Amino acid sequence: MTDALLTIDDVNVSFRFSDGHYPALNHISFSVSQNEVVGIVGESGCGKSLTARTIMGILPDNAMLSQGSIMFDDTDLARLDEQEWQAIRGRRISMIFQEPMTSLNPLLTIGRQIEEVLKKHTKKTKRDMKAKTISVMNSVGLPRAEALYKSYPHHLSGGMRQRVVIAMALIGEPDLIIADEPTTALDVTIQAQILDLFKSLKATRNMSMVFISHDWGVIRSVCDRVIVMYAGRIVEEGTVEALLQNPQHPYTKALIQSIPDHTKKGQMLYTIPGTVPGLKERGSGCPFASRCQHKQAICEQKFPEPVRMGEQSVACHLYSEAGVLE
Amino acid sequence: MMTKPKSIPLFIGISLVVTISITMLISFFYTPYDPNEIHSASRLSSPSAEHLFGTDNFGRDILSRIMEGSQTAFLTGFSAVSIGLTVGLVIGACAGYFEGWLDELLMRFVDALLAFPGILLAIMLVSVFEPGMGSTIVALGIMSIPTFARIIRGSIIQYKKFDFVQASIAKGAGSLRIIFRHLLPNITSPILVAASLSFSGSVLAESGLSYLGLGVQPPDPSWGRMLKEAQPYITSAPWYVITTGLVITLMVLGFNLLGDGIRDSNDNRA
Amino acid sequence: MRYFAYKFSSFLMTFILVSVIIFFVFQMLPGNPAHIILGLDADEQQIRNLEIELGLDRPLPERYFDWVTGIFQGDMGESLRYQLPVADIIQDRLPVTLSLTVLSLLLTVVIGLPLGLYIAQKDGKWTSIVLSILTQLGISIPSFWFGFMLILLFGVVLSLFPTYGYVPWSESFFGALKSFFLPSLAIAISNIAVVIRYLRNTILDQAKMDYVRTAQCKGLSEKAIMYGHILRNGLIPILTILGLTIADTLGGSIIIENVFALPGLGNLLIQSITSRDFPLVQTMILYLSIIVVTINFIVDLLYRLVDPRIRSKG
Amino acid sequence: MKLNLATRTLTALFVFILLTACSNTDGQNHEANGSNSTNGQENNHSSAEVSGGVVRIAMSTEIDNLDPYVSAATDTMSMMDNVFDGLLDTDESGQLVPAIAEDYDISDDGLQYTFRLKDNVVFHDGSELTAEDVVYSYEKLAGLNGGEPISSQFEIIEKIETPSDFEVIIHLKERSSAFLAANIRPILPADYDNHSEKPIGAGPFKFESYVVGQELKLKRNDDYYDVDKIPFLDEVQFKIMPDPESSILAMQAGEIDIIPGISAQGLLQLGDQVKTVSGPQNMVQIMALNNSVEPLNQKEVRQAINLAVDKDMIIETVSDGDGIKLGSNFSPAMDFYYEAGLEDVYATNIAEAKKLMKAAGYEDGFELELTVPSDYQFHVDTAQVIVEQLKEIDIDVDLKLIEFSSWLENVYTDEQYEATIIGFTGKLDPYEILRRYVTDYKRNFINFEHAQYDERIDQALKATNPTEMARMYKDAQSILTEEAASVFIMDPYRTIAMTNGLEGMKMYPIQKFNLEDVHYTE
Repeated sequence: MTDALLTIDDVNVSFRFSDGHYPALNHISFSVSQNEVVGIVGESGCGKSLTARTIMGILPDNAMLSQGSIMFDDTDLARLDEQEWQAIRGRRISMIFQEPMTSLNPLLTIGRQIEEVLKKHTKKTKRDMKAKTISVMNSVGLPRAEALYKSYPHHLSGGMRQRVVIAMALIGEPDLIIADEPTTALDVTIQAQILDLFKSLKATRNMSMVFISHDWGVIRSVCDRVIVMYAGRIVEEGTVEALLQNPQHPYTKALIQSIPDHTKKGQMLYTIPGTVPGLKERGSGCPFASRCQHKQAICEQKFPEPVRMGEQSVACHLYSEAGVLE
Repeated sequence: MMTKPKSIPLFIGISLVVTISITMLISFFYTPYDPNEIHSASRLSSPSAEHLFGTDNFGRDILSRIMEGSQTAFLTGFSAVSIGLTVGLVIGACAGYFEGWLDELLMRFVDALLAFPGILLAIMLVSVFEPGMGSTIVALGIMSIPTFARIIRGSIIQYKKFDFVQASIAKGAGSLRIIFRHLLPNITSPILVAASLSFSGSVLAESGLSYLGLGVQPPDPSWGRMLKEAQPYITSAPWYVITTGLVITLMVLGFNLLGDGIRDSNDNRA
Repeated sequence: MRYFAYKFSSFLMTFILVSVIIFFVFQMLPGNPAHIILGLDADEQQIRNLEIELGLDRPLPERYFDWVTGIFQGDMGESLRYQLPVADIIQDRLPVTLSLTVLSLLLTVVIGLPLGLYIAQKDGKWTSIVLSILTQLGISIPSFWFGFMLILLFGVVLSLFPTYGYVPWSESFFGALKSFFLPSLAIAISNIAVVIRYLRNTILDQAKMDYVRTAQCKGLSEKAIMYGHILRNGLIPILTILGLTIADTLGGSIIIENVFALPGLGNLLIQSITSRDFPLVQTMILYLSIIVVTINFIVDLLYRLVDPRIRSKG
Repeated sequence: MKLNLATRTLTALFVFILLTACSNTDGQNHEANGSNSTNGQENNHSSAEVSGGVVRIAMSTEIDNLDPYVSAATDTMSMMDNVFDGLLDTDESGQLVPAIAEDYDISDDGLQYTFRLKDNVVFHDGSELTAEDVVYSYEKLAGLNGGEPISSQFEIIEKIETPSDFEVIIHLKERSSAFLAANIRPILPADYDNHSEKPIGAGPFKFESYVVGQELKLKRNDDYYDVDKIPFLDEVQFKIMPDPESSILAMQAGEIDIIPGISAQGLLQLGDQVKTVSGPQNMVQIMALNNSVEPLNQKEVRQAINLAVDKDMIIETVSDGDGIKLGSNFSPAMDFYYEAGLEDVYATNIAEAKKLMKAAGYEDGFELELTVPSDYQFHVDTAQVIVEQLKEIDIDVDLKLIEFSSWLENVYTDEQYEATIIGFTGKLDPYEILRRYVTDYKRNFINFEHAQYDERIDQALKATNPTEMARMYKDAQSILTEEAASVFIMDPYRTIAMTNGLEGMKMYPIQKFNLEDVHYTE
């Protein structure tokens, strides 16, 4: 993995509450190569968005990165100060959010909001900036870009707004885009259009992306590799095909089992019993143990080391015991 | 789980309100001196062990008068809030529940009340009824109608959309029943907050009116009136002005912090 | 255009409603202005003559009609007590009240906004508690009592400011500023507290909004986010507060003028009510209400300027 | 009518001066040496008099109208008195002295008054003052020109003759000893009626400018006819300051030179920065008892109340000791007519009061409603003391404050009250003062009925010599006391504070700021 653009190594993030610190991300390690799209899946509360925010350096005030490194093109993001961060955000790494309705400033014109990225990171003339903005708006499929340039967010539909957010993320020509559930809040037909946009972007722009979703369908259509997270830990990782066809971790299996699918028409949709444990309820063992059908004694005491299995790696005591060499 | 420091303002508010309430209750049975007893020999004496807050221009004990004045403050505050709440409730509930032209009409009326700066409205109303405690209460009550009406209307419109209300409407329950059984119980806490804030607002406005000589009149004791009487002695007997005003401030502060605290703890729960 | 037509008609409605209320409310007041003017020893004939002279004997609706039509023609009638045109008297008093209002509003903005902004960026647990108590204190202090305290401190102990009356602007700019400073501060204190509170709350609320995260992800500096994004959104609730503040300030000046012996409208108003100088009182209250309504209208316009969402609703 | 709501204590008495429609009245006090000043009259002319300078005077009430025939406010008249002169004027002792008139005669039947005018009097606009102007002025006052009479004192004028440019003969319809004092009313230039905006008189000061609610400026009249009395001062500024506290602070700051009514508290604050002139002001503050309601219609009850009210204590607490105790409706300021000794008839005696109450059948006391105009802090304060004092004889006083406007209607006009507190302002004519208790007088709101009293007043009016007149008026005062018509409380002092370096301010039994003699010393 020497051509990795982004390498996250053993990152811990914890939240500070009045009664102590609680880890929210534990020993997160993964990498994203040039021109690779890595998906992150998991139920809500598993730390997907927090991972994204860690990479962007926009952790909430009461959260902190307590350990690990985030190597991005030879720079350790974890060690940057705020000003150095600002030079990277928008320019080298940008982010797309889940909520297109609220992630735009309601009082500023679309054009101005997109252009702001250029204003911050380039020294282009006003006219050049506008031209570039309009061309990017066109490229993300915004119609009548000239007119839209002067409109306000409330004039636009959700899908259009998400295109604006995408244009904002693209205009700085970043090396890495982090998309946090970019289609979740949209209705199905719009979702499909946006996914198509991502696919075409991937094809034309050669960019790397971290794509967060809880929807396997979305992951399958966009991602090369996928990481399954549960309660702040990576439980399984591998290519999309491998995981979908041959999930190893009981959690991954359960997730895939609960995908709605036309072949299961008429059956009860499978749901995983129980809920993700809260921050303060997590012990030292495997967090999934309480919901796992294969729970063993050790599961409650110790989190297993990940085990490589061909195209994928799994962190589960089932497999460390099964004799696969550690 | 509420973190401790956050509840400090609420705690201070409750302490102030409780302290002043207790003082008010005590004043019914005991004051250090007869609040009206005149001692021409000890006029305008400064605070001492004998007279903790000093004496006024009649040689009356200021502490005793302040204690007695708390009765007026509570009475005006409480009555004004009751009037404002009752009328505001009727207007707000009708407007919010029935909406349509009735809503439009009632809200125009509320808006017209708001077209006058608060104290101006009170001055107008008080002069119509002759200055005195009764007219002060009525004026302050009318002044606080808009707040209650708006809050109640807003909450009712909001809660009306909920299924449990829609269900009772569908079941054909009477409007009154729906308003009282289903809607009002759900908006007690915003009403409580508004009541607390409007209580402190009334106390403040009463003191202002009485200071102008338009509010509570002797022999009814009133803090604002005391300040009016203290004004000529501001330099020769500054304690008179200082203690009286301080008590008004603390009482208003107490109810403001209380109202705010209730609101905050509600927000935290939500 | 439809917006303006609607606004204008509602403005007119308010005017008529308010003028009717004011007129008839004051006619209900007990007390005969003629007798008050003539004093204790006046005999009935004298009183009767003065009533006729002042036009107090004519039927109410007629007097109302005359008053309102007069106002539209710029004639507000004559004061019963001063025997001078109401317009002249108000004109004499207006500069004081206006100066008070403008200066205290200025103080509110100049002190309240930067302080609120500064404090909003210090988001510590203890800051917020201390601040919440301090601002509540500012809101709870009766303005007239605060005025007394200012007089005691700055006028008597430190002798820095005059504590009564005023110097006209035309006479000495700094003299006028000095004479209006304490009373304006007394009025402004609660508004400053309100502005700080609201500004801080809205800024903290806005800072949690998604668009702020978006801006962060563009690489904008905290400053750029604060001034380019948050403040703009925070301005809307602040506008409402400032609108209310102006009405409050006008009301506050009624009391404060009495504390600092300023010959303004508020001072005049109280005196005119006790002397039953109806034409003066009615017109003044109408004046003040129109100012309030007009300010609400201006605030409305400002909303439209700041918030495109309202603008497009038309 | 100016009823400011800013708190006031002593200055309140300036406000009640406004209660009267007009204060300049007739009188015949040839010998009255009324203006005794407790602190000693400012008559010290030893230090060098300096001509010129500006004097700034704080006035607590607003000017109601600059036109002297329209104005009803005593304060306004006091200020404008410097602009206008009448045929006669009053000196500090209340004696009438010639002003515009050179001298005058009264016919033996008392019906014909002949005034000879000075021939060098000019108005401020430069025109000469002649008999024509006097006729114009008096016809206006008397309503002889077709208008309503402005002053009832002039209504007895039958006709006015002008034998020459500088001689006026006034014929009265009936004999009245009260007419002479009426001649202090200002003489105005004929056919000029813009006094409300630019008043023109013939007085020692000229009108300069007026800003409503703020300031009245007068300038010295260098062409004043009485060369000896041309003022020293260049300019006088009356500053309207309704709040007594602010005028004191202003004086402290050197922004004010004279405060005409200052409280003891205020003096304490100013310390030796100022000197004062003070004395009774010919005002009568009373607790009026409605003689026609139960149980106040009983003399014993009224006497008991009189015995229970400790006037000294009221003077001490309400007026800071600055006031003179009264026993009847008359102030010692008008010494010539004043019956001394009455103030001690009802020395406080609770035991005696209780005895009287018992005799009247009110051993257990009763409830008494005391209605007080809320606009006057001075009366409200007095009422608060009286409430406490009457508790001693078990009278439960129900204090009821109403606005002065309602007071005029309910109490003064409709007589719907039991007891009230009010102040009657100074008049030069005892008749004007004592007439209030005459049975058929319209404004006898106390409902005092006493045939002998009515007779005495009538005799006084018809009296031909001053001593006899005074005796009748003194008798009348005694009757009021004996009958305990009301509780006559005090005449609060007027204290004038002046900055050091100013001299020449005099006190009069009517409110008058005579600034002719006021001057700076070196």
